[in-house]
Amino acid sequence: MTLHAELRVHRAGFALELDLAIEPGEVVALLGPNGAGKTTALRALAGLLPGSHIRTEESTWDKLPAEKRPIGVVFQDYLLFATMSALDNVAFGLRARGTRKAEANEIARHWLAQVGLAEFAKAKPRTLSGGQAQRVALARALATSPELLLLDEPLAALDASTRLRVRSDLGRHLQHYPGHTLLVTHDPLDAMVLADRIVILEDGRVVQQGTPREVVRQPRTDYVAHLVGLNFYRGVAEGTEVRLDDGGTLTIAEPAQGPVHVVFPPSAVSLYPDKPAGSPRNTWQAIVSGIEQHAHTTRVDLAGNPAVLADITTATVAELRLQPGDTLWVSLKATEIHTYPR
Amino acid sequence: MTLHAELRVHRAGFALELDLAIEPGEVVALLGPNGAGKTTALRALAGLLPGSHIRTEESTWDKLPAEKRPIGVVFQDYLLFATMSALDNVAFGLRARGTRKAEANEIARHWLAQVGLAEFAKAKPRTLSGGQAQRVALARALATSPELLLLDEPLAALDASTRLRVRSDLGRHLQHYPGHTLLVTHDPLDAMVLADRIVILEDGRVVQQGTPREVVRQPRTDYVAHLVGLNFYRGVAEGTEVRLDDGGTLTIAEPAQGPVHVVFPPSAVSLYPDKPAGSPRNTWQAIVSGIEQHAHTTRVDLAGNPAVLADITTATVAELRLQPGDTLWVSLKATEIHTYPR
Amino acid sequence: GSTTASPTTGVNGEITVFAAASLTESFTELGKEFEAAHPGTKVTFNFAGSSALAQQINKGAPADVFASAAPANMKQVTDTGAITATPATFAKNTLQIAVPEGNPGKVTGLADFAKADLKIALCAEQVPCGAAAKKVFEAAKITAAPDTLEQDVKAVLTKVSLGEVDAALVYRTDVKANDKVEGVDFAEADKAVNDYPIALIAKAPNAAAAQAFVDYVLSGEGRKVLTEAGFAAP
Amino acid sequence: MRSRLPVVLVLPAVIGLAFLLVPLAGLLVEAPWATLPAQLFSAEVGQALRLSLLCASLATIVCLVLGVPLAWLLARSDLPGRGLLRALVTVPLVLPPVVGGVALLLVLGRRGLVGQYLDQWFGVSLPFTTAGVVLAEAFVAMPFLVISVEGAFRAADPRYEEAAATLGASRWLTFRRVTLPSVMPGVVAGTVLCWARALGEFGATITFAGNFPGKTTTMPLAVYLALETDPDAAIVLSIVLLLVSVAVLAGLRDRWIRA
Amino acid sequence: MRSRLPVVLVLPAVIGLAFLLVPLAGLLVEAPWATLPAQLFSAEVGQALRLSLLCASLATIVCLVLGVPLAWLLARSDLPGRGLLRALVTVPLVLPPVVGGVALLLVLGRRGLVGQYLDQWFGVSLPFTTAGVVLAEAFVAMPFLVISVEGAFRAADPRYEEAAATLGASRWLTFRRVTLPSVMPGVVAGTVLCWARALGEFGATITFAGNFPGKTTTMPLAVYLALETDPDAAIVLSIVLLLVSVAVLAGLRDRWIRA
Ligand SMILES: Nc1ncnc2c1ncn2[C@@H]1O[C@H](COP(=O)(O)OP(=O)(O)OP(=O)(O)O)[C@@H](O)[C@H]1O
Ligand SMILES: Nc1ncnc2c1ncn2[C@@H]1O[C@H](COP(=O)(O)OP(=O)(O)OP(=O)(O)O)[C@@H](O)[C@H]1O
Ligand SMILES: [Mg+2]
Ligand SMILES: [Mg+2]
Repeated sequence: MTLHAELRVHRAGFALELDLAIEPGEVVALLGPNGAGKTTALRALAGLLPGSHIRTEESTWDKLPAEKRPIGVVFQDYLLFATMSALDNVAFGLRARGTRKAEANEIARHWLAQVGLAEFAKAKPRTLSGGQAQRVALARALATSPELLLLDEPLAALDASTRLRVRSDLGRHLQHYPGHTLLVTHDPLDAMVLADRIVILEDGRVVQQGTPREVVRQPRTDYVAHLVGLNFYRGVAEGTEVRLDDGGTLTIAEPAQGPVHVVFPPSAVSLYPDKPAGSPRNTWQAIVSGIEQHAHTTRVDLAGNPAVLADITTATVAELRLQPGDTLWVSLKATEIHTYPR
Repeated sequence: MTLHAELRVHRAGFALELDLAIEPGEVVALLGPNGAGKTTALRALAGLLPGSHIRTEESTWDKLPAEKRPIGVVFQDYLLFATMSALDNVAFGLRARGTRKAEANEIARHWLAQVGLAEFAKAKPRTLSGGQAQRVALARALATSPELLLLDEPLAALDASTRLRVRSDLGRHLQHYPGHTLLVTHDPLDAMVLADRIVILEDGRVVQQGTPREVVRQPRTDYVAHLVGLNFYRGVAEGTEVRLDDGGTLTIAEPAQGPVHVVFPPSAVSLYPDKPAGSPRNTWQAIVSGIEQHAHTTRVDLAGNPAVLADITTATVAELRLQPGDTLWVSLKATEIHTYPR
Repeated sequence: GSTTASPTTGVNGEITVFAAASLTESFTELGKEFEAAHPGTKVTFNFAGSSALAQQINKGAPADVFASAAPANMKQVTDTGAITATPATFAKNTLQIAVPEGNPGKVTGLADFAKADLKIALCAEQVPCGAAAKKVFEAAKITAAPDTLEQDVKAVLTKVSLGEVDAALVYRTDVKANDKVEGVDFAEADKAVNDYPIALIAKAPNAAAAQAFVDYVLSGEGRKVLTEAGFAAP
Repeated sequence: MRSRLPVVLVLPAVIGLAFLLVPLAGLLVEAPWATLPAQLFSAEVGQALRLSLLCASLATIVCLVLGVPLAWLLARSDLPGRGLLRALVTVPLVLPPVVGGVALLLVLGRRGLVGQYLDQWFGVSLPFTTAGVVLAEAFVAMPFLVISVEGAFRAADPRYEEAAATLGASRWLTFRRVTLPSVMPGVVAGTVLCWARALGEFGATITFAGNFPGKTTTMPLAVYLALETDPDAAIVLSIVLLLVSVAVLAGLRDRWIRA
Repeated sequence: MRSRLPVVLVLPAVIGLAFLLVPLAGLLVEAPWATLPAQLFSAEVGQALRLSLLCASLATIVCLVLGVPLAWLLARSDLPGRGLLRALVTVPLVLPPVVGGVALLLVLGRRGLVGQYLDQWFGVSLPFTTAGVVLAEAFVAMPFLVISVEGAFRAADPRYEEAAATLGASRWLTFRRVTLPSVMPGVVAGTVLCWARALGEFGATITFAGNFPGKTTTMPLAVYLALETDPDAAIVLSIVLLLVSVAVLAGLRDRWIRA
């Protein structure tokens, strides 16, 4: 019962061409920058835009209007019905599908409790905070146990601790969930935690797909590299030397040939005030262009040949007295560098 | 010209009591779980809710209606004017304050470019994607160079790479920005990168405040500990022994006395299939209750005495063949544990 | 001709009389007397403008009797065959000058209607009182300078009674019925006499009783009531 | 906490209010109050008033049942020629009511296009009955309802309807539970317009339904007749009608709106 | 991609449409078409038609200028007694138009409460003038505008106004640039109602402004007078009025709405 979807939407200045196959039980995450067409794809799947050909082994959905499709959708801006209470919002889908009132309310109450809003059953959407509203929308979509679950950034408005909890709750539910799930998100962590497969969309086209691990290890575009937090370059390898397209050369441990992608984590980079003498064969000078304090590390943005991001400990920052404009030596072990063919 | 605010808002079942002082040029981040009252506080500051006493050394704002206050607000759900183009939205505040049309458009165009939407100047909000809309809202609030800038989750809807860019752009702007800034956010990273001081709000009250570093190092509530990703306990110390309130005992390196908070990072935790023999004096048995794959590490949730979160490398996961339900030995160096008085 | 009303056998049941609005008072009175004279009958009136009544009858309204304020409206009904009987004139009305209480415009005769500084209201030519006014002016060789040509007498009277106009030409009966206006007689009034015709509807549901009502209106008793309201005898 | 109301808005608003209310005040001042109680408690006035309220309310119900779906169709469907349809729906507004009554007679009269069959087949005759009053009032008042409700439907965000569709709601359920509640203020406004217009309806009623006391004589018809015989009484009758409608509207509207 | 329209909505909508349109069709069928061209091109009809369009449009402008702020005040401000005010505003709807005309005369007539001073001080007299027609039409039509626009204001999300306030916009600017554009569909609906009602206005016009060809004889007055002598001609005149208004509405409305 694989679900095959061919989505074709054309708008002035924008075209979406996306082919998707989702296995039953599989969670596919659709990642992409703002305006890539993620919401558009989701609307086409939901039957809210023409231009989708969808079939499972049993049926095709092409002729089905939205309300006949076995789907559940969490919209990016919630779209809770303002005139109904939270409970009625959640029960709505069940009532629409013919469940009796008492039973629908029962199920709805269960789902509200699942998202931690049991005591808000009677609240009107207007009196809910942003995150509370988002959670009601999530409960509303899940309540009908749809065959295809479409989530447009379901966790975006949740606070960090609720997010952690809702994410793992959602993960647990999706694991036992027999249907197909498409998750639109900006957050690579959400995708990593929740999805079996990641599809990266840029400007309406798929630029990369694979398991979270593959995508994390072998990004194919700047956007993906950014997303997973890796230093990313294109270059041409000749044995253990890689000449980078944007300038600079790197020595690698495992020999390669021809056009390659080159990646390494910012944490593999070390910074020194003077030229280091040790083993790393990759050392070059760079100028600090930005410093950002993260929870447990400090990220330093360096302009050089090549430009590079480095994660260093706060102790090191203090020791080096880092300031934008400082010139430093960058050092990188060849064994930390990963290459793969373009 | 410190800005002093006393906010008092009472609603059925909810009361906000928040005193804030923001220095010129300072960025204060207001963090808190959903429904804590962050948006409410922001609305009171903006003059959209009664109950705020605000004074600077020069003036008090108590009698000023919203449109007379020198503020800029980015709302949680954008609230872009649907009938105006993106450019007109951004120029609106300038026009309202009397700037001539050509000049207002000029400045608006500059701000649209700043958020990377120069080519969307003529677009109507309905045709923008969620993240694009958010960025227009940001530009709209910044365009009037307000004295007090209020941001309600300005980065929530941005994709990871845009977020990085807009965050550092925003950071740069806020650095040179002479006014006071209040940033409401869920994302500890945003707060850490952008804010000089963090105020944690729970259920309408301040539960903790301090510089990002202080808050990260010495969380005072479960919510904050969660937020910054630390293992967090309450206990009573006697010398190098801490008896935890929820069960279990830990050995610490620096002796302490009396009620303390105890924290350590998940990365300080090591896991072994058998009882380890080495130096760490804290070892105990625990059962795996959850496993989450993150970008570069795996987070393991362990039930035991005490319960603990551990970050381990993917290699270790493979080696241990971890499954929920497995029993493992947890080990923790006493030097990694940080305590401070309650 | 005039008949004496006498209880006729077989006259009972309900009859519906379509009568001009200006007959409201007098016909309501007549209806009560008729019911008293013919026990077992009930008269229902439909008072509206004569032209509206003519339309209704032509469209098949369940009427027994039509009493019009002008021969023209009666003709609209006889033309379509809805009335086949020859209409009988049961009353006449003549014009009178109406002025507001106290006569602020100091109007004394028809000649004042040519003064430009006086506000003058007349009926429009399309309605009977307007047609009559035209005849009167032609007879008096006066070119009136009206400020407004109203669609019915009532509208004219409203303006007179509120003092919006200084003088108007209306029916004698209307002046009599309205205690906020005063009447001024003029010589040429009998140059334009308006007839009120009455007739039995061809398909009258209750023709016997209807004929009895028509007869009653034309009888001496009927005339008495009409004369009290200011109508002249035909 | 908001600033003072801007004079550029308040001034025309106050002038507008005065323009609507001062003439009413004029009526009140000039009315022969002494005769009011006698009129108020006279049997005919009571009858006419009851009939007016009944017919206007029934006509409003007819308009709601037929007009709200019509408004929805005009606002939401993609029928061809919607622009023309919409204009046609407003036409009964422009039609002088008496001509509207004539048109109704042409169609529903005993010899009318449709009416003759109603008469032959079912023995139903609408003109000159209370049902006829309701029809005439509904015909004249319905465009008001349709147009204001259509405006409200058009202003409502269609994405909520999409959300309902993805939850499996048919168009009808969506209409009933999502769209209609969200346009309630517009429906209330339209209903008020419709009811008030029906209550004041005169021309079409007297033409189509005649003027039979107790059956078709509503207050405006009574006012018309009173103008013939006693203009002061007509003013008093109008004031009675006004007071009753103000009481009903002031009483009901805020309740509806709150609900 | 949406499902078929639900019969439970389409059926009443179609019945409603038929109810409004079949009588008009009846008029068209019965009209003496042969006389139409003669009527259409007669000087008096042309004059009356021009006057009607002019007065209805001017009255609509008056209503917009005064009524939109009034609607905003009723919807947004927190005046005490708003409920009563709102009910009072609907009253001119209920008033039989002829009585409305009398009320206007009582206030603005030569001896009216206000009118006597207008006359004494400025030498302005409104009855029997084209300005009087405009006033009478505005008085009758304004409630339609006010009520539908108020419904639209009430349905608009007030948070956008808050957003505008935080950007430094005064209430007036907010009204002009944010609120008003967002309720445009409601304003258009109200304007259409108002214009159509003004175009068809008869009772108040003839009572307040009288009937003088070229000065105050609008089409409905011409229709009434024609009804007295020649009902067929009256129907033709009505049809002319209808066609013109349909043309104007069909032409304008979609343009406004798209804009
Ligand atoms: N109704 C519309 N009319 C015209 N263009 C539109 C419309 N909605 C979206 N677009 C355009 O289509 C493109 C894709 O938009 P979409 O909303 O699918 O992006 P997205 O990937 O969901 O972005 P985000 O992450 O910011 O939500 C964008 O360029 C957007 O401007
Ligand atoms: N208009 C309202 N009427 C009544 N209660 C409200 C209203 N708006 C918010 N609340 C309640 O006030 C509390 C605080 O809400 P607020 O919107 O300030 O939370 P928040 O901290 O911004 O949450 P989030 O992070 O989810 O946006 C919540 O309990 C909420 O349910
Ligand atoms: Mg999107
Ligand atoms: Mg909030």
